[in-house]
Amino acid sequence: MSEHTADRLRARVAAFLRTHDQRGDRLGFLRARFDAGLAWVHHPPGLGGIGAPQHLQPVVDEAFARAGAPDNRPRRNGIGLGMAAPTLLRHGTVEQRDRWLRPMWTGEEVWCQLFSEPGAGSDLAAVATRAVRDGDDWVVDGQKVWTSLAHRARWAILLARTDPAAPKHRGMTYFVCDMTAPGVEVRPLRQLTGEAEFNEVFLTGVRIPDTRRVGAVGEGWRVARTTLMNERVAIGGRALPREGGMIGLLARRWRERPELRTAGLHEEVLRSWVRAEAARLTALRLRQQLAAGEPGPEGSALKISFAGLAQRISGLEVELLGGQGLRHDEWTMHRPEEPDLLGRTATYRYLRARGNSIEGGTSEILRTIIAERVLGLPAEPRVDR
Amino acid sequence: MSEHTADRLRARVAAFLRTHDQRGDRLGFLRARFDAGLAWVHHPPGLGGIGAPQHLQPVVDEAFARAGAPDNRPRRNGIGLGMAAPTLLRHGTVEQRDRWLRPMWTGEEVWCQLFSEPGAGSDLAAVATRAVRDGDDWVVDGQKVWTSLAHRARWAILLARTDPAAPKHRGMTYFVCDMTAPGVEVRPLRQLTGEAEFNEVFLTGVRIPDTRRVGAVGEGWRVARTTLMNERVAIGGRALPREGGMIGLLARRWRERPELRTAGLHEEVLRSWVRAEAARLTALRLRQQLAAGEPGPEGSALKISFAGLAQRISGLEVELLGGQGLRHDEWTMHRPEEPDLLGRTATYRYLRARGNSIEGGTSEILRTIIAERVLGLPAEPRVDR
Amino acid sequence: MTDLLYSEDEEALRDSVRALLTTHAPWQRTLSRIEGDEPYDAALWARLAGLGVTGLAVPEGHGGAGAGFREVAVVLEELGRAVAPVPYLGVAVATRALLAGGATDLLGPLAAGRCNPVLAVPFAAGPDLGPRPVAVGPGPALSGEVAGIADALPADVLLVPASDGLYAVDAAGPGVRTTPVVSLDPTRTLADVTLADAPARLVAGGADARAAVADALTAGAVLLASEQVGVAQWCLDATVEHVGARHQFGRPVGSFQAVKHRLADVWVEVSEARAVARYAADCLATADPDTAVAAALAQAYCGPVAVRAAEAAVQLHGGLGFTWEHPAHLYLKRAKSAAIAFGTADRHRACLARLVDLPGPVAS
Amino acid sequence: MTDLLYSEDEEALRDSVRALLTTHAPWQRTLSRIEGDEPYDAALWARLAGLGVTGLAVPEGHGGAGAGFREVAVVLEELGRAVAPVPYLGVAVATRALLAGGATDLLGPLAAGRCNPVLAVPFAAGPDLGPRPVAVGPGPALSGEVAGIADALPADVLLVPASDGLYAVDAAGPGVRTTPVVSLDPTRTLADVTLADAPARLVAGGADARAAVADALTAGAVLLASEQVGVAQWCLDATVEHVGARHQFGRPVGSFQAVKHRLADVWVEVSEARAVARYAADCLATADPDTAVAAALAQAYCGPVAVRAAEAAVQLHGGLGFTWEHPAHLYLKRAKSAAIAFGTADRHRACLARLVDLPGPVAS
Repeated sequence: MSEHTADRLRARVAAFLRTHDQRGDRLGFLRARFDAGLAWVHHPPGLGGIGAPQHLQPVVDEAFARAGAPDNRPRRNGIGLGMAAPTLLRHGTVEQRDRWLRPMWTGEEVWCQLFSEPGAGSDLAAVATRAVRDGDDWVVDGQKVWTSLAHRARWAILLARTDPAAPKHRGMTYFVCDMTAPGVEVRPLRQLTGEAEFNEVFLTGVRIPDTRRVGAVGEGWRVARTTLMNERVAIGGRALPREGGMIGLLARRWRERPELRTAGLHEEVLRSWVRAEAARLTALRLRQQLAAGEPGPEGSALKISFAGLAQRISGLEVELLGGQGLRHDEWTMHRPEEPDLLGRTATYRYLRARGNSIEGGTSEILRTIIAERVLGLPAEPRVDR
Repeated sequence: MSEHTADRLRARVAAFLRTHDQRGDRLGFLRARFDAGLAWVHHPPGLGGIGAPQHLQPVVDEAFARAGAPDNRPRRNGIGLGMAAPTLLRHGTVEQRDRWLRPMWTGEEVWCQLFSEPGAGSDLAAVATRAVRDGDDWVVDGQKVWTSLAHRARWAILLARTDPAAPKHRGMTYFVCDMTAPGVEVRPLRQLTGEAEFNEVFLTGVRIPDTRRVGAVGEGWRVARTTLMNERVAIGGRALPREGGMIGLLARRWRERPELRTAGLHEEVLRSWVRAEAARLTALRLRQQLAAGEPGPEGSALKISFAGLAQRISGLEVELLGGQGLRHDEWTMHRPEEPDLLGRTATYRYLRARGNSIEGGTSEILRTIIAERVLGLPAEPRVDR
Repeated sequence: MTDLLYSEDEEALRDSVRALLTTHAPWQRTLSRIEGDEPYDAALWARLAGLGVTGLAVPEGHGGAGAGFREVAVVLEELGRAVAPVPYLGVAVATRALLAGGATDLLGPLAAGRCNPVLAVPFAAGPDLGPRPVAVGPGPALSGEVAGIADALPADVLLVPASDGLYAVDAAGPGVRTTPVVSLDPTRTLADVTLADAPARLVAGGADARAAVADALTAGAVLLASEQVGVAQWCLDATVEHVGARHQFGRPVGSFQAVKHRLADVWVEVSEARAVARYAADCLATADPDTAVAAALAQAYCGPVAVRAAEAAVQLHGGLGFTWEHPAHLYLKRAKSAAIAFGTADRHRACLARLVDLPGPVAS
Repeated sequence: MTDLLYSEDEEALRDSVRALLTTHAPWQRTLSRIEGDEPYDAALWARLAGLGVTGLAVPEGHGGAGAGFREVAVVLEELGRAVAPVPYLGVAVATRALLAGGATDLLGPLAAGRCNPVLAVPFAAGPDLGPRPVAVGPGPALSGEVAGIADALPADVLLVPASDGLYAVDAAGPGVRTTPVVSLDPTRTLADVTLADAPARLVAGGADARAAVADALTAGAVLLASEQVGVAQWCLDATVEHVGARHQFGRPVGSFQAVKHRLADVWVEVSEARAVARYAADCLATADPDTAVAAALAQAYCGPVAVRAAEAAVQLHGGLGFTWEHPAHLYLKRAKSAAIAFGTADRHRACLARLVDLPGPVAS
């Protein structure tokens, strides 16, 4: 890997930009960038990359951004880019990777995730959605929940039970589901903020060709773990400057509204600042550790910290505001592209942040994961194998 | 019970004092008080009481104290008075109660408790000390630990396994052990403060007559629960005035040493004060609830709160003292009658308070008790029945 | 000695209020009301008044039940437990202001449920952060604004602290504009009130008025604590029930130790909050000299307890607790708002610092 | 970009220090030393000096290894992990004072392990609570008292901040009385020093001296954080091992969820403390302009983390952790003392308030 350096990558971007007009056709530009291996630089050639170290990706992104080139709007397709892509890269067939990675990266096709179920919650291995083999197809029936982007998605990664007789973790298989297929019904799921980021998805006799199975039959749990590891890293691992994120909002409010300050809240603000900065440095350190390696369970720790911080800081901001903290902006139902954490009121942040310790693995589950996988503590006696 | 009122009890005390000289023979006075039913007023006549409601006990104690009468030095025999007495009252035979309660109350005979074992910790049902029937006696072999007062005690309440084949909770029996019997060896157990309040007790072929068995063979766990309930109430249930206990020391220090104050510690002091006062009012409310009733698991809650408060407040005091908080008084081994929580340094309090959440049921065990017995949450799957 | 328990009469009162709320204030009804035009439930309020709860703290000579604020606190526990959208807290605080100000003529109609007065101060106003008085005159008329008043929407009389006294203003009268506020707690929608030469009647003057307002704010801090206990108790009960029934990993969620211990901690805190709230209510009812301390303690302790209980409820209901269609969020919003009402916990701690002589660092 | 990882050289250094400590500083030996006359371990100290650790931060031109304070911090992690009774922290802080004061003649002997200087300031002195300077004169001699100095017992040179500069005093010389203090942390026994016309040599004068002392105290705050990480890491490792092996209720104690989650929380905090401590060490080593912030952050964060880790270790060892014959208490005492050393967390938060512009309430 030593042939790849930041300087050489910058030179590649410069060369690309000399032959491709960043002010021209947006989609054409993005497709060309993918084909030039400057999309996911750590991917192999032909799949958007050139086999460079993953930690050099920001160098490339920044070079394009500095040139004013359009990006692939990564936040509109977070599940695809952050979770489906690494899973397909690792477990997909050649055909699958060729078919899906390019339009995923360019944003032409949005992805969603059909894992959680109403009866299963954090116990993902308790998936009850059934997939039954029928010739070259699988026929899927069941209900999924907490699906963000389902109403915009073209494809979904899906976990379904293919062998009800096998032990819980063994009887599942991983598929890619066409969200436009007959039998797929998407209904908004309204959350305590009043809006609906998420959906319930009802699957009724949905046919999925066996060619869209990812990994072997019965290996769904193992494949899903790649997805989930990347989910936690994606959530916790963004690099932020000091006072990036919610702590910055709180600090600005504190500086700009001296009349709201009290001695008690001062102490709380300082403690939150210290914790936020510690978490930020930890994320930075993790990025340095991960630069060349695999995602590990350390991401779980960051997710716990960031969830706790978001809850603490937003709750503190509401209290700091006093009378203004009793006022909300709106309870009307609508469908945001993503939670507007920095743009709406402190009350919105406070309420939305309650979800941070539930979605993508509850903080309780994550603590158990740390205790067992990092610390090597024994599992609890299990009654459901 | 309505014939007993505070006024009538005060009159009884006054009458007793007219015929008994409180400045005369201390032991004779105490024995007479017991025989007059003014020792434990809720006990039946002949056993130190007159069948009055338990919540009137403080009325009697205060009346004697006001008169300058000697008391039975209750803190020197806490296990006897607080735990052995209610257990014997409820589960003992007539002969046992007659033999033991009077000299226990007068302080002539100190009691200790042989429950905990080195291999069992908080899992009291895992007792490995064996008692084997031999004619009219039981022969006991085993090791006990964390025994306070064993080096001063005449008698011990003892939990031993009499049926190794029975399920854990079923195979135990409750005895009273003569601490002067052959085969009883007491060794001091030094704790992190440097001193030794506690002991290890080695039992080697100790013979206990069957007449000293309390409750039926195999019923030891049920009998021990009475003991343990009373332990928790005894620890958590003392009535304190505002700023009684450690918070008072901290508050006084805060008032007397303005140069040590910081804004951050101020907030901590206020939070501790609030929590201490809340716990105090809760204890007061529990006393009002218990006045006529049985001890319940609510005492567990108070023990958790008081342990947490003692740890938090003493830790805060050490920090408040700054440079002085780095200095200790002594690490030498000695054997205190009881922990000198209010007389020694803040560092001593801080260290000793670590034991509050371990001794007499860890805070973890107590939380489980609350969850299961008060809230009715299901037990964990058990593997050791 | 202070009685921290519930009397038999209080338990009977609780039972009747709870029975009424169970039938007439199910959470589904409260939830559906949020997006309508009438956030307060007038029919429910009339039924409650029919039970006589509005007159509990009104002396018998003024047409009330001559019970007291201990009983009012019991009613508030139940109203908190149901997050019921009725203006009882506001009416109770107004009752106290009228009693303290010596203005007794409104008490009869109030006790009979025919008058809903409200003290027109911001809900966030506390003992250290009083309301800004509005301007008086010319003549017996008021002009000014008061933002974020609780229980003002269904009120018919506004008790307005003005520069020279406490005035009564007809809420439906000329010069009064009442605007609903999109509120963090949609079960207790706040309102902004603008007065423009609104005709007003002096209720208490000068120092009496200031004392009446201060006393009413203290009463608010005390009474709110009981409501917070009710909120927290519902959160605990509902969560215990949920985790006992819901299975994951082949076991009831409530058999997992982390869940059990968190709920045990909530139980401990709710038990303590109950003792604190009862103490404060008893002090208020008996004019105990410790009332100011008790009130500050109540809001320093009970407010955060209710918030933690509600946060635990949302968390331990998992995804379900995060949905609009489950009532947990109503309690979360109620608890978080209540933690600001009548002053935040940190402001009450600062009051305690003065009251119990624990002053801050010496300025250097 | 700041490097928050350990370099290969740093890992090699750690390995050699750990190997030495494993052999020569088992906790039983440290524990038995507490009640003896020599709380510091001179033999161990000589072995450590033999590894070259005393010269790590000394430039090559002055006989040192020319490495830096990142490496010093790694050594301190290991010393914390072993609660080793050696004066390395004191010598490192003195090194910094000598470097900052431009007084280089002691550095050679120091790097060679032939001189143990110590900055004679109270261990609790921090950036906002500097030492009180002692009196100078007549002549080049000092008089006064400094209480609670760490690592002074084995020191041969005292670097004393006086009213007009920083002086070097022969610890064994005339007019110097050093009295051991019964210390909360008996693995780092403090000492009180009394100077009575003690002959002294000026090391740095005036503003240079003040800057050198301030810089050394900042370095102390930074370096102590790495020691705290080591303490916390031992507490975590030992507890994980204990609860994995110990059985209760028929299961390993470490299979209980409450135990697992508490240890997971400790692990998260230790991971964060490590990032914070590495950041501070890197800032110190590279003279980063953010060093003051990094130092305050390090003590605001790492001190409490080590205390919580040690408290968890005692608790989760159950009765065993409460005994004298188990090492957990050594770590508890070290952690609690270290949380006061170089200023408590709340004082460092107050520093941060100034440094990052988060001022307190406006005085009213």
